[in-house]
Amino acid sequence: MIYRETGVHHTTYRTDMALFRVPLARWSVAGLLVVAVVIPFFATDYWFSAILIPFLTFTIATLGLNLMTGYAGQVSLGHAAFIAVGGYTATILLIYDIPFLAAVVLGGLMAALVGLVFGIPSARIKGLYLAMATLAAQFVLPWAISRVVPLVVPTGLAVAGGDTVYPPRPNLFGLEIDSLFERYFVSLAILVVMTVFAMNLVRTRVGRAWVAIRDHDVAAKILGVNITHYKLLAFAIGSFYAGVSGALMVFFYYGVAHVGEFNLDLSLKLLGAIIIGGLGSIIGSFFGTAFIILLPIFLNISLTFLGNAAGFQVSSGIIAGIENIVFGALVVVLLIVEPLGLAKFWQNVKDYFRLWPFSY
Amino acid sequence: MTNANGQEPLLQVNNIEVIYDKVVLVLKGVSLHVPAGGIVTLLGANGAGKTTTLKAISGLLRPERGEVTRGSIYFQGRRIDHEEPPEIVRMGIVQVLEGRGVLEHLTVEENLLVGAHTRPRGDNLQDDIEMIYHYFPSLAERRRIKAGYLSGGEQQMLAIGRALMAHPKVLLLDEPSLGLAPLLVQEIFRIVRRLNEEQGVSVLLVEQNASIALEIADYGYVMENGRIVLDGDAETLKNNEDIKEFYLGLSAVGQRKSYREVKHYRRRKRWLS
Amino acid sequence: MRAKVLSLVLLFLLVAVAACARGQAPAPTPTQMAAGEPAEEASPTPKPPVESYVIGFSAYRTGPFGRTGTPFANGAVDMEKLVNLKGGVGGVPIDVMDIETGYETPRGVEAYERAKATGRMVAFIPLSTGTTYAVTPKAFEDKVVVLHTAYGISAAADGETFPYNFLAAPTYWSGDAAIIKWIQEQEGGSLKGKKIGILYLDIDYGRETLPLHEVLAPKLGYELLKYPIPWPGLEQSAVWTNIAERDKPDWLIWRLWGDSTPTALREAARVGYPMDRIVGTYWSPVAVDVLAFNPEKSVGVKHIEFVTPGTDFPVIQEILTELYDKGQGAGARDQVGMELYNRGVYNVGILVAGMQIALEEFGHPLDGEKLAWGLERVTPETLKKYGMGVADLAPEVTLSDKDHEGRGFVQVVEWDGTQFKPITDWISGFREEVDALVKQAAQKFKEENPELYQE
Amino acid sequence: MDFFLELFVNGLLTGVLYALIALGLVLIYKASSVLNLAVGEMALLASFVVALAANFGAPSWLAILAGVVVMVAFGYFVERLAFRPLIGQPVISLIMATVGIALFLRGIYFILSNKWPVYLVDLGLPVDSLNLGPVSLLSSSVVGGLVALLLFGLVGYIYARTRTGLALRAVSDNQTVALSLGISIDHLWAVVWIGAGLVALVSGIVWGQRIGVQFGIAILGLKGLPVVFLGGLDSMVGALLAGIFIGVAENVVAGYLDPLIGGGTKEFLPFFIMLIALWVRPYGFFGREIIERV
Repeated sequence: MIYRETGVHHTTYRTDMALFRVPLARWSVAGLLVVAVVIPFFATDYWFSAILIPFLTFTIATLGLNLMTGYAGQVSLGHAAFIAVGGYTATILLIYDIPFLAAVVLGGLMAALVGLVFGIPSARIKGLYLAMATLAAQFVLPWAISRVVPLVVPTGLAVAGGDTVYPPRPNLFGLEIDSLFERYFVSLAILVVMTVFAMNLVRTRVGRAWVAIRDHDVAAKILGVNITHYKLLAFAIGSFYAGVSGALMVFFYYGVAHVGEFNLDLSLKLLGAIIIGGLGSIIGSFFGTAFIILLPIFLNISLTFLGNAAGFQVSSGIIAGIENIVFGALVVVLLIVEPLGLAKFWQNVKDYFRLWPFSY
Repeated sequence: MTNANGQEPLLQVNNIEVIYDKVVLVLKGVSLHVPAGGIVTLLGANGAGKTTTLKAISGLLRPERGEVTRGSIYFQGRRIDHEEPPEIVRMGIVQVLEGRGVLEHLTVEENLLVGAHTRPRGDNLQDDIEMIYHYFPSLAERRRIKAGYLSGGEQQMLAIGRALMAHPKVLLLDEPSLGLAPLLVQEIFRIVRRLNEEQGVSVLLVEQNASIALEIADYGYVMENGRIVLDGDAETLKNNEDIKEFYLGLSAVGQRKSYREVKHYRRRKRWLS
Repeated sequence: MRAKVLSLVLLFLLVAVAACARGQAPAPTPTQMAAGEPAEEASPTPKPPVESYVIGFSAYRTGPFGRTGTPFANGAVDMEKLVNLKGGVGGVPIDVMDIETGYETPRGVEAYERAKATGRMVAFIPLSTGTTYAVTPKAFEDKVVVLHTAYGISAAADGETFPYNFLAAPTYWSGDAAIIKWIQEQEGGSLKGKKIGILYLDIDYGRETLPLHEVLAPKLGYELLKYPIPWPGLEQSAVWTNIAERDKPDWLIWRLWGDSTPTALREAARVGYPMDRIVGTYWSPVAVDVLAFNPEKSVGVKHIEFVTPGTDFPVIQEILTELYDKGQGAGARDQVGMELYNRGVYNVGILVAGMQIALEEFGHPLDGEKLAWGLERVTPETLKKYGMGVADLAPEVTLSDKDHEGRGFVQVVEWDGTQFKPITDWISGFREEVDALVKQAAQKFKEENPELYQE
Repeated sequence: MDFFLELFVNGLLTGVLYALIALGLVLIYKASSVLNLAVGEMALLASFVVALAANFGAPSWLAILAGVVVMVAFGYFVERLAFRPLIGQPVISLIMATVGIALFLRGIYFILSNKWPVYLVDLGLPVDSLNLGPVSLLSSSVVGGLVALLLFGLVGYIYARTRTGLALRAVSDNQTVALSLGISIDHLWAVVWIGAGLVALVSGIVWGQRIGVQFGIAILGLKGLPVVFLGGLDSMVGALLAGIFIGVAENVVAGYLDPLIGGGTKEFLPFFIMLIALWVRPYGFFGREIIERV
């Protein structure tokens, strides 16, 4: 009814390999894009700066982590550090008058390079132990950044070895990206490109090799997959996404590069996002980001709202406590109900409608 | 339900259906009986559902997201298909897992002690351990050695011995012959027979190696594709043409058939479906 | 079961989204709160011309610094209530929207936007350096006062470069300069040959005053010893062994914060470093830190203050009688009067003073621009008149359009076993060097953000 | 030499306390292969409860008893409500669940501490520094270290000598086999969670004496990570030795190097050590190697 696969027959390889194999899927994606394009015309400043732009920029990072962890099975606890590398690189390049897009891409590449270095242990270590190796990135990189940045940046807010840097306003082919509206669209465009790339990537030889490594690396090796090569590639690509998202966060969201933002908490949150959203699922990255980044804000607002409606003057600390409790409990409940994440839940909904009204 | 002797069987499985993951239907109505003091064998090819049947009895399905959705299992007249494994073991059903599930990092003796976990505190376990060393003398020499370092046959012996520590009434043996040399298989089956006779333990034996299983068993069931397709006394089964053909590897005239032909033929001829 | 739970979760999400969409800013309550209270009669106009003036506040009672954030937040909220009980600002209640952020900058930005969405935000209290950095450019555009008392961007002391950022309290540089000045006095006027160690968290905040000391040390002849401590600084015994066994500095200046401070106190006690030779910056060691170590063992430890701690002030007494005695206090009673608490009171008080001054000139409705104008006219006299009692807490603040710091006066307070007590008058020092740093940093900000100054 | 000795001994004491945090991680990991990321929050809750009880005037023994009651209840309910329903799920989901529990505990701590701010676990232990020859130590650290060692001994004894310990070892060896022998995994998980709760209680009290009752205790949970990975996730001996090793190494190296390179050594030295160690021994020094077959 709503999502029907039956009746769609693929008579050529081209249609069979298409990104969206069912016309309806194509239409619904197109519909989502239309929504994404229309929303900003109605959004307030609040929605832009507190909901939409963070969502877009964080989702890019989540996508990268999901490629790395969800598809290739390389758990990383240092993603925020790679984000920081990308953000700082792009900011510094922008200060040196490198064009905006080039700065973003180079920021991504720099992060990829650093990610590659920290991915080297993956040749020998895996699983939880590898996660710990990447945790080292989370401690070493900010330390390095706070020492390198003051040497490179001609200006710097704090006089003393300040690692806090305001980027110049980026401009795209001569047009200044200034208003929230413009920031939103540039972020959206980049997110769409990155998403399409990710969707295609996981369907190629690389994606299949990753899944093989994730599911059983010894078996993958026996099948002739060069596992070291593909693991490193996973680190590079995942960190590239992190770097790009870092650049966008600095330019469009925070408006400032401040190393304190890219802490372990962020890394854990992103990991949480892909687990909650669904490991090895592109759409799961979107759901997960929404859950981890936006839900606490929603919770906070609605709890305050409910508290006020009920006539209590509740201190924000109590609300924050309840927010933590509810959020933590939601995470556990969600894992119990649907361990494969929100993407799986989404799948179930789709399956339900696909077969509707015949449930078996 | 009673068997031919008019006696209530020790263990009875009535028409059970097992579904994994809420999707995969593995057993489609399996019934079997194990009489007190008997050895019953369950034969069948890979994937026929033999192991699942055992796990349905011992309650080990749950961790694998399997579930008995229909039918019932009775042990000594008590329904057990929704009991937890510890309770089932306490009642006297112990499964010896396929592939010598020894606890590799524990010593032989510790393995045996763990086997007695369900017995009340304060039981004298030393006599039992000695009894097991008596049946499996090669274990006695290696009592302080980590089980992971034992040979395959010794591991299988340890697994069986460990199961005995729980004082079971029924032993569920899952392919004890797997991966062992023929001589060792012979020895293990001899011991199983002895245990059955001397200790009065009933045995439900899952095997692919039908000839040896039917040697020691009193009664046999043949499974295919999640169903029991044939059952009968061991003697009857041994003489059944189809069994001879498919499980004992003998042609109708008692000659060995080429393996290729057997497979070919099997694929064409099934009892059901 | 699964379906049920999921639908419940979804339902909850829907409610949450609906609440966001409808309210964004959840209905502020000061008007409800003030209802039935004497506030109504006290206000000159029966119906306020504006619903309320919103002060956005990124509070953190949770997160890694929740322990230090709590008294501050409670102080601010209590002061809000007190101000509203007394009729608000010219009859208009103020609404301190304390939004919990757990010291996370994204949440801080969200809090800013949430407060801004009310359309009535005149000022924002970020209470975090990261948030200050992130909202400062926004505030330029939105014309909203950002008040960061003794943290955030020190360069904002230059009011011409930062029209909407106000410290209304000394910068870190002023603080350390005053400490050096005070130590110099203790040493009989000369620091020649003395060793002064700086124990600092190895982050921007900790490092910020190093350049000042690089300038002062050669000038005054003291030897500067640096003891960086990596965040979060819960284990410091190596540093302290160095201090005690090798360097033996004559004085220690602390630039720690949060959980690292009790640890430092403990290690100081272990190696036997004299407590009375420790002078901390504004944020360490504060009372909650000392209590988390040992009140008796910490006697003599000092830090500098821009508000006076204690409860012996009319405004604090009023809070105790009007709120806490009636069970309406925001926090624990024994935290009232702690320096962090009084700072929260001061933050709201100085904004109210600015608003009242602006009100005299412009009348209702006020906005951020007018508030900034009002704040620039805060002097000891005007603060006394309009500050609802906070002038007692910080008597020496003089702001102007050039100076958003207020001359940088601090006082040294000492732990006497039960509380921090001032042991000096309001002091400052080495203004020339400090001003040079402010100029330099402000200049850099200007160069980095040319677009904020185009017009 | 005195300088070195002081660094060494203090590092040793700190190391034992790191090992204590690691012990909580190892307990859970051995029984369920789950990395318990809530270990710091559990210690935080425990220390808060004890401090709060003491604050309300309860004598030390009663305060500790309150902590025991709360932590036992916590362990029981966490197993019952969160982990039992998750049996059979991928390990990463279980780890994520511990993050959820950590957030939950934080929420509780925040609410309670907002209402009743407490600062210190005060059990009347001396806070004086103790001078052993040239070395100055904190007496509370010494007591804490001894308690920690005692706890290690106790847990080690339980594992090696008791019936439950044997069952726990069986479960950590092979869960399915253990289940087939009638060992109740649910029951054992409850036991380890309660055990981990009690270990958290001890580390909460010890650390709460050392750094005060504050959120930092939760952050300390992270300090346990390099320790367990260095020692091997499933080895208690490894946890103890690795804890001591990291404590001593970071203190001694920081003592000598920090003045030269300007700090930060402590920040990543443990991780650096861990990285090298993982390269040499991918399963930690005492960890059980997993033999993989296709």
